[in-house]
Amino acid sequence: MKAKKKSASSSMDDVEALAKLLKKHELSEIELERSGVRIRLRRDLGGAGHMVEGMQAMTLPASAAPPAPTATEVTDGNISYITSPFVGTFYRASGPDTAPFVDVGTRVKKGQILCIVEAMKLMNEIESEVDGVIVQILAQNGHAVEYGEPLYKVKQE
Amino acid sequence: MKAKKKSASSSMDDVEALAKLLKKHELSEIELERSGVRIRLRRDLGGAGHMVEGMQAMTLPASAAPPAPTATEVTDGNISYITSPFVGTFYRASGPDTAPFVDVGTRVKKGQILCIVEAMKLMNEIESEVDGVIVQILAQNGHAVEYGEPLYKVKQE
Amino acid sequence: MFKKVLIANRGEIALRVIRACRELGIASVAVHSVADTNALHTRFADESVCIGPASAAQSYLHIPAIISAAEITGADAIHPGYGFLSENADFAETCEKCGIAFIGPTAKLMRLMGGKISARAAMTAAGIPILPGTGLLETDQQAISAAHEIGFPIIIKASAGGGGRGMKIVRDADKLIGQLETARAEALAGFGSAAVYLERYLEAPRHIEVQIVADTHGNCAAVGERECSIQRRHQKLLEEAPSIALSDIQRDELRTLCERAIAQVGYTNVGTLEFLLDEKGRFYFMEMNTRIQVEHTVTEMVTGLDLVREQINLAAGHRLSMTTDGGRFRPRGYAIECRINAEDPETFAPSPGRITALNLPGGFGVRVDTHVYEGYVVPPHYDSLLAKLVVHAEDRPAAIRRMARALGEFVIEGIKTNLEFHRQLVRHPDFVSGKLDTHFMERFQFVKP
Amino acid sequence: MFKKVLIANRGEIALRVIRACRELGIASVAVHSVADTNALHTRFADESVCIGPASAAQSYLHIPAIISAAEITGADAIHPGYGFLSENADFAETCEKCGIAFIGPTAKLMRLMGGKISARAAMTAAGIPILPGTGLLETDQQAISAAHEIGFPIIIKASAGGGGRGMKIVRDADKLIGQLETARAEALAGFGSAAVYLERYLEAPRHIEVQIVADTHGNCAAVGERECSIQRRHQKLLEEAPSIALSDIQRDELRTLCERAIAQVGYTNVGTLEFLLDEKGRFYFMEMNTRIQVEHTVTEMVTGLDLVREQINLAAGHRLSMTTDGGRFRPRGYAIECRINAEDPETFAPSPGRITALNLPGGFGVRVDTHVYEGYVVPPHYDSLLAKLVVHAEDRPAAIRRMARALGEFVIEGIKTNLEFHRQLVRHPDFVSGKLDTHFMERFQFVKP
Repeated sequence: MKAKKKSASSSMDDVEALAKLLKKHELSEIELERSGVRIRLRRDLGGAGHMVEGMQAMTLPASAAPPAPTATEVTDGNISYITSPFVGTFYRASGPDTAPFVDVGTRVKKGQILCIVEAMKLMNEIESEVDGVIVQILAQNGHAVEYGEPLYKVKQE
Repeated sequence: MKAKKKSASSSMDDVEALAKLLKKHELSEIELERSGVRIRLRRDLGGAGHMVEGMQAMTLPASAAPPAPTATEVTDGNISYITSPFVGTFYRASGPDTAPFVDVGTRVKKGQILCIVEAMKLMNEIESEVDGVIVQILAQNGHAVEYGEPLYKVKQE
Repeated sequence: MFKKVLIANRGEIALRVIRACRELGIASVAVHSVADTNALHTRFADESVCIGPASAAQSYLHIPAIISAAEITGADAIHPGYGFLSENADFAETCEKCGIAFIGPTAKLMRLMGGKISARAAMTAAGIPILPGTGLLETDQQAISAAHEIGFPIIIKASAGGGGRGMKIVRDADKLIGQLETARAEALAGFGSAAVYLERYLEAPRHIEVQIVADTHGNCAAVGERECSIQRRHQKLLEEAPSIALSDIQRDELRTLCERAIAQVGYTNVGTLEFLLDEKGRFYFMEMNTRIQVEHTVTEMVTGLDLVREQINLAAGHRLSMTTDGGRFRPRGYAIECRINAEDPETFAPSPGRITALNLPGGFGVRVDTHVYEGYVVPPHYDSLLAKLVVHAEDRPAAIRRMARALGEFVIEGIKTNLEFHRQLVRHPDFVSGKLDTHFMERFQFVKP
Repeated sequence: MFKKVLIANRGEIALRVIRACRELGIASVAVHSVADTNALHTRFADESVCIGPASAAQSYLHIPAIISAAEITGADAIHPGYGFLSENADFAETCEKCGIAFIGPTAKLMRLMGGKISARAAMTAAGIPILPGTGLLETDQQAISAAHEIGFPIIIKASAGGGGRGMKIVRDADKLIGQLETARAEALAGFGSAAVYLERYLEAPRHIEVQIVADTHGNCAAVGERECSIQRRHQKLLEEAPSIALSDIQRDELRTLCERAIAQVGYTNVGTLEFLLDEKGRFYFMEMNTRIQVEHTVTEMVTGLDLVREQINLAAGHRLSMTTDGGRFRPRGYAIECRINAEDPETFAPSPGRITALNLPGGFGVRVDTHVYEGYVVPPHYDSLLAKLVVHAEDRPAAIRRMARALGEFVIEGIKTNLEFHRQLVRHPDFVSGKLDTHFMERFQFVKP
């Protein structure tokens, strides 16, 4: 659901009211703009997405596929995600006895090595695409990662 | 469909009104802009209704089923439809050499015989349910009619 | 051959008949109620006629409307499907009188074999065993001598009872008189009549039925048995062919017995003889269905015989397309059918409504007979059958694995269905090992996922 | 037996393999590109791994990503499906090196039988005839003596040509030298090289192929032929089994020939030997496919053999589950497959996009293998196959009627498909009467409805 509003005061109430309407009328989307009076409603008559969810619920009990951004993706102003360009195993350090390349709070430069993704015995060094601070580490050391799987959340500077 | 708006303050009410319209008319989208008077409606032609049409197009080359109102139905203030309560053959007169019971322009009373629908060699007399004037004869003499098929359009008086 | 067949039915069986007509080059006429205007059988037939309001009594059961629809469309035959008018001899007779072929046996044969009492008498005369029992009992002495003749265990049934109520099982001769008194008292209190009768009690009977095809030239064939022991309140839920309870020798004996009996009564068209099979391998005739059955599909899968096509051909006077070949007729592989219903899997309450998402299973050995589609609204007026999921494989274990796989990829959303019930059923140890009897469902516990 | 199989493919064949794994009790891993995140194979497997962007080169053809996906999920075998990496011997070799079983023949056998020239040499050595022809011609005298050895009509082909371009048919010895000169001149002008060669010209050949299954213990079986003459630019559109062009004697001869050749080269797993059959009933080996084929379904329908299950079992070292029984092996009934593609039926241009409405055919004798669902978006990146519609019936006329019926109830809306093309194809007099050859599609005229 998208809800664009300008005035901050009543926005939460409106969101709830809109959410109720959405459910009540089985809509798939409501868009509302106050100043220019812009209203947009959507109701999906198909159900494809719903089915796919159903299939997943029945056939993929635990290992639901994570979202797969195709590249480093900026979602909010200054937040970037570093994603895996390979299928492989994620390592935060160059060896079992070595310190991790980066940690939460580490300030990184574009081109700086963040981690290793091992694929077919090859150690692929993954570099940061931006300057910034690591705010979250999204993959687990020694665990498998898919193509496009987010590894680090970086606040750009 | 037209959607008019009176004031910007009542946008929440409008949302609900529009949502009802959306559902009622099976639209998939309504977009409304106040200042430049911008209205946008969307209706997904996908989904079930469309498929059924598709099936019909492929499998019912000529004999598309007519709409089947379940009883005498008032659609517009003083217009009534007299529908067939039987599957059978529609006759406008009691015999081949007899004048039709009614014609376009005939003033009829409630209970007056309008036609015969023959089913299994039985002649069923169909009576008018209303007082009024025959404005249109919708079935063809000697032809088959389904249950619920409109026979006469009557302007009530 | 017929030029145009009207199908006096709805749902998947109406589609089944339309499909057979298409493949035979026969035009089809669908009749439908107002509630079924958007149903696939309405859309899919060459012609369709609205015959009445949603109520079945005023549409699919309304003989004049159906005959009239046949007359205005010029249909020269009517296929009744199953349920509705399919076992109504008066309807068959009306068709005959109106010069429309009824795709089924004659009205006379329907009356003879459709009635439980007359059918049992006819089958007994033809040498088919029925479950030993008595008429209404007048005296205790009568009961005692009858019970000894029947053999224990016996069951005392209230004449006015039914559905399992007012029944007493007696395993021991000593207890007979006491139980008889209790049964009479309970029957009087419960149903207002103390009349009771005795029958041999079967501890764990299987429901085995035999598919019959017979032409009007004196040829008939029993083309194989079905195992339908998994029932809830006499409602079949899952059917198999063949039955693993039968050896090939028993299979041949049963077939010969049925063919002789069918020939003796001069039965024609398709039909099913229903039996109980006790733990000692003895068969007892219960009743005959003088129509195509829901579960005819499993027989089709293991015989390769198109039973609905055969049925139409037979009604048109054709000779049987096959014989059981002097006993050398054998099923090929193994088939299972699951009835997928719109119902709550716990309460069994019907669940009409809109199907918001649908994925049908597919691939090798999988057959789906259904009238539903994504967006279809299941009407509340008729039975809850949504689809028949049928699988075929080389043996029973492979068929069970295939059914489990197919059930796993079957998705119906928006309404409640018994899909999960079936998923659990085909994993149940007793089902997998084939330990089936008509009490199976009393032991089966559905687990809410 | 394998514990977990990774399927290095997408679409209906990925689902086909997942289904076989399910029925064998083997866990399945789907790999998918970003474009296939919502694809059924992704959703339907026990696990799924995103291996790359939409481009096939960077995902389904990207060997390191697939091997890596197998390693991180612990898959002990890879099924390559058809297309993509299925005939890539380097991929099979990489799997072998990484200790992952490749479900197919060894890399060595793939190289031998996958290469056209080496396969022809191996088959010739094994006594299988190939189409008579020459190498590149040096002199006119060479051409004249070769032509007389081959026999007329012959075809002159430009070495650098292809796809029907630069070809001359010579029916008469007198015309050979003149046509040879013209062909050389055209070849030089068209392709920059005057090099040409000769081959026997077949006026109306049929494409007949034989399904092979072979274990690693020295047993092999040719389980029946398929007729695949209906092709457009070497793209098969409709396949049948068996071929009505073969008598049972020819069928047995062909089977014996194939089994002997396969045994001689020591081939393992499943494969297909492709032949041309001329008007005089002579077979000419063309090439071998060392993988499962799209049209394996029709062989499954008439043999009852689950070829993908067999393939997995064979790769795991199992023995063949069946033999051709000293020549007594016969197909049961008749099967037809139509390939339903997302394409314009006139221009054959692909038609990706959202499927807004879908109704799959069903009922007796109908099999659907598809990965599409209502709301599915057909991506533009891969091949256009949407579904394989397969029917089975007792004989070819019944199978054709069943296919026509099933095509009639198949609805796909939102994108263009070749459904209407197939509806017209199965009504075509030459198709119905079985007058098929590889030029059929040049004579077939699609009529816009």
